[in-house]
Amino acid sequence: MEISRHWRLKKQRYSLIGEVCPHCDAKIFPPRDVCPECGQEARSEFAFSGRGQVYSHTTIYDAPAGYENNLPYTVALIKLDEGPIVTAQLTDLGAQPVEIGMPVEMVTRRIREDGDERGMLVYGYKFRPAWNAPIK
Amino acid sequence: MEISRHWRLKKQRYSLIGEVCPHCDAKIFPPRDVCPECGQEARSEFAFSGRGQVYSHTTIYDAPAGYENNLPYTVALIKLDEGPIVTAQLTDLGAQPVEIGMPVEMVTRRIREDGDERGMLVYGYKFRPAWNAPIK
Amino acid sequence: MNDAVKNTDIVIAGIGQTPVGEHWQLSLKNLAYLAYKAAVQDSGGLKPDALYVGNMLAPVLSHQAHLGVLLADDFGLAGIEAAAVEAGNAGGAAALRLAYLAVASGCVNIAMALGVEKFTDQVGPNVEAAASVILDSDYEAAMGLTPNAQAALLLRRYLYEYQVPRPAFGAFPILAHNNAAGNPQAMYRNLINAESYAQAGMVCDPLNLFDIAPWADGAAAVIVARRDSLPAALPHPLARISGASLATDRLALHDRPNPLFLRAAQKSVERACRQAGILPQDVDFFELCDSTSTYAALSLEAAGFAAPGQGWRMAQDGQLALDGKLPVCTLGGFKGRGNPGGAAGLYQVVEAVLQLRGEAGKNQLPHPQRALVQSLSGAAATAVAHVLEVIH
Amino acid sequence: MNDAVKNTDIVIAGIGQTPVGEHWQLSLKNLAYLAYKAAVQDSGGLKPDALYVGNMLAPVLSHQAHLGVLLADDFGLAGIEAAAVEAGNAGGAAALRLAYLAVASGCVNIAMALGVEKFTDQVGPNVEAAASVILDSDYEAAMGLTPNAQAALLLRRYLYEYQVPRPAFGAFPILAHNNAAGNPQAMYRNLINAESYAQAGMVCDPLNLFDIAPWADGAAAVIVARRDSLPAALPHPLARISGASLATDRLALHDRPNPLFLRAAQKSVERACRQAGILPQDVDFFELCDSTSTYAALSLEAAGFAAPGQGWRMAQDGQLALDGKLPVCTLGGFKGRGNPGGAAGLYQVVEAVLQLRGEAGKNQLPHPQRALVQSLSGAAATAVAHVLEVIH
Ligand SMILES: [Zn+2]
Ligand SMILES: [Zn+2]
Repeated sequence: MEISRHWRLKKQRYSLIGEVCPHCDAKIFPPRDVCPECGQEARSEFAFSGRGQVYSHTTIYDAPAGYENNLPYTVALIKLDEGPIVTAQLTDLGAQPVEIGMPVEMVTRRIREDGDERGMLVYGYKFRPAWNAPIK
Repeated sequence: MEISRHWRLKKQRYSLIGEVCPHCDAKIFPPRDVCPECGQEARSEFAFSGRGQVYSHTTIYDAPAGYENNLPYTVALIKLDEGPIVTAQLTDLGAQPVEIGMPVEMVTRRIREDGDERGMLVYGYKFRPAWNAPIK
Repeated sequence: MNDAVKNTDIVIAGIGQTPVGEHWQLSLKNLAYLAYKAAVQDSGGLKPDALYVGNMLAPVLSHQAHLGVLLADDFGLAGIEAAAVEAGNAGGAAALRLAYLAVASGCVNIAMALGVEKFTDQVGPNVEAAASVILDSDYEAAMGLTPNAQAALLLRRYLYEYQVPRPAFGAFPILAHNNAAGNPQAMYRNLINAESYAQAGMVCDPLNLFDIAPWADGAAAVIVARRDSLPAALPHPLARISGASLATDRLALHDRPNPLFLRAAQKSVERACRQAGILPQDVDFFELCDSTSTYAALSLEAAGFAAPGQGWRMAQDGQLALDGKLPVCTLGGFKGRGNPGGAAGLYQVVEAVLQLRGEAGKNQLPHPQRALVQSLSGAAATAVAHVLEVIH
Repeated sequence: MNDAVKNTDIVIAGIGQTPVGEHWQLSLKNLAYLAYKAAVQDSGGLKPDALYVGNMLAPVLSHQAHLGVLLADDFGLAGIEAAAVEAGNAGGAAALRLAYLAVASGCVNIAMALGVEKFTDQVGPNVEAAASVILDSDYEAAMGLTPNAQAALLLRRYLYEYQVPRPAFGAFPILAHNNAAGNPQAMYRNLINAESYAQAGMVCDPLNLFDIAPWADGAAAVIVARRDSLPAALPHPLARISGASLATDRLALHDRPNPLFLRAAQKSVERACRQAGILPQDVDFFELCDSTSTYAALSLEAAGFAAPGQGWRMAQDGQLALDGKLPVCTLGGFKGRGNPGGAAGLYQVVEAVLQLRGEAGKNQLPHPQRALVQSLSGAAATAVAHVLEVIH
């Protein structure tokens, strides 16, 4: 029963809501108590565009409990257009091989398989190839 | 999946096998790496009679996960005839109120409700009133 | 200035706490940050070189370990020394003991001990099961025993051996709620009385709902430094750590020669007092651990304030009240403030420091000079004692 | 005798370890006891006043916390100071850091740092899920990331940025297995080669089975004391702790400005070497952390033995071998010995001490004087460094 926890995270998980530092304008995701750039408190909400590029990626063949039915699945570090890097699964890959620098965009998908049973929110952000985006 | 762990404990859980210290003859339950009486290593097996008396007891109305279906249940400290005290559930109590000093004897019973699902050994020692035992 | 004050004294230069309660909207990190920020601000801006985090259950309840790093990072301090300390319900107090050792070693200038617990990531039976990890897993928890049930076993035996009238134990929670009423950080500020105590629902017979401090979310932090490393002017008196000690007992109740005597509690108080050069009777108040009514009585006995079997009597005639001979739980104790797991020990220390500084508000004792703080985990399997003295 | 030797030196007076492996028949307590007993015996019978236990996952895998008490009790030492330290895979090394601080403070005479991990109470996916508690639970583990997958993300980026041929990383596990062949305590004493490496099954692309040190059961212990508190005649040379430090980085990879540079590793080595008054280049060997091949390379870079992007080259031409310029993982490292979680850091220290004493058997280096031991947790979110020097 981890409903309260996932309720706390729902803006981040569903809508990629992070923060913008009111002191130095740094864009922050995930939210933090203190701005990593200037050390002051950062609590203003900021909605990220959900667009970015693959910074690195790995395909996992040996999964932790709760993720076994997804095997193999791909987790990536995504550098968002606004600056921060985020850890997320890739989805809708089709036959296209994943490459560093590949443009991606956020979608909302099921993340864990055993969610219902433990009362958890199991949906959240993943990223898929953004075919129309210009490669920078 | 905690099969290995419960396999390790099965002699204790099913048969109340403890140890006797080869150095000072102390009877030890649960087994320990070092004799609590003389500080030397104690590794000789010793089968306890399973008879003893209630040292203290509590009836639990607010259970941890895995024990909810037993509610309320009674856990006691049992002073075994051979000396050591052991923590165990009481069972087969009927209408008889539990009292400190009450003679009891060991039986093997189901302990947890969710055992099968987690692959655990769920049977082990409980104690029941020993109606025929003389009260010391 | 006190004659014995030395530049090399190790002092508490800052304290911080959050209200104790059900903080559904705050994560473990958020809670810890609030305590961190309050302590840094209280100290006039000292930032720690080392962070020792006391926590009991985050790996089990929140699937989160590595709390030293998690929090140093969240506070914007990534780079500093940071690690988590686990000693059950006494983890926060153990973190303070380690912070004290770190500063005493000369290797660390400013250390923070921070306790944090986030229970409300889970509910009900899962929390009870999680809390049982502090027991002997194979031979206590596996039988369905819980930390509260341990205390119930002890109370039943205590009532039997010493022929104590059951209602007498109600004096502990009644006192705790009384004192909590004056503490804005406390969870339960309502008054209770003998009648409501007698009617309270049974949790684990003979312990009822009022005998057991409820698990609750919270965080508390303390900044420790050598006196001569601090700026000259701090906005408040310093509290010197005159004695610090941690002692252990056999883990399982059934392995103890006399379960009714808390040997680790005795040892920890004895060692801390010896280091401070005092007797327990020399303190002005005693922040004891009333995680259950059982331990309030046993702790008084272990510390030597009462003979075995007599601790409950001290609660009967007002001597433990704020205006009594030995005030205890002066800001509500575990029962009134709530029991924030691995943070509890640091709440006790923060409360003691508030008293020593004269900042305890409605519950202020008249000019206390010296406190004894006793933190216990479970049936005092771990016991931590600190002697604190105010430096004027 | 070395000129710099002082009576106040803090030394390692005893070491103990169990073989690393799948100890189905032994409990966590049994494993810890074997290491404890070996260390006490090795020290000529010194019993610790304080016990600091490094452990990563017992509360999750074995439903058992309160390990300080559990073990002190099992060893027959109930009463002494004991607490558990959690810093992920570096917990054992963190326990040694705290033992060092405790002895340096003058408050503790004989301290033991003991690391123990019992993985085989659970199997497969549960162990992977449990190990992920050392990551950021909300933003890393929740996405299905694991500690090994973190290392895979770093390796992929490393190969891309520095244009490294993928097979080059095989040199690390090949070296580790080579060295493990001479260590009777190691788990994998079979040799592997470039061909078997190329054919190894993928675990998390690009890391294969041979790039990842397997989690395994084990326990290791070290006794720490001031030199002048020891009996005159011990049956072996002492190893002085000349430098000890613990540093942290941001917890999540995605929060780091340059994930390919292990800043905590750099800081910990820098601080430990500064305390010892040496440069990293002054050590005779380097017990680095090869929990994955990735970290072997990155650790060489962070410590300053190689420029960023060049660490992998050091493994190509034999300079890391037992007869090379900078031997690493001299008794098999994580990959060859196995990765016993929170005990790993103390295995590294025990192995370094064996080398310094001249007790490393087939793998003995010729008269090494000084070792650098680097313990990492995950992607070096926690990094602990110790400089050890033999006293003749
Ligand atoms: Zn900013
Ligand atoms: Zn014996």
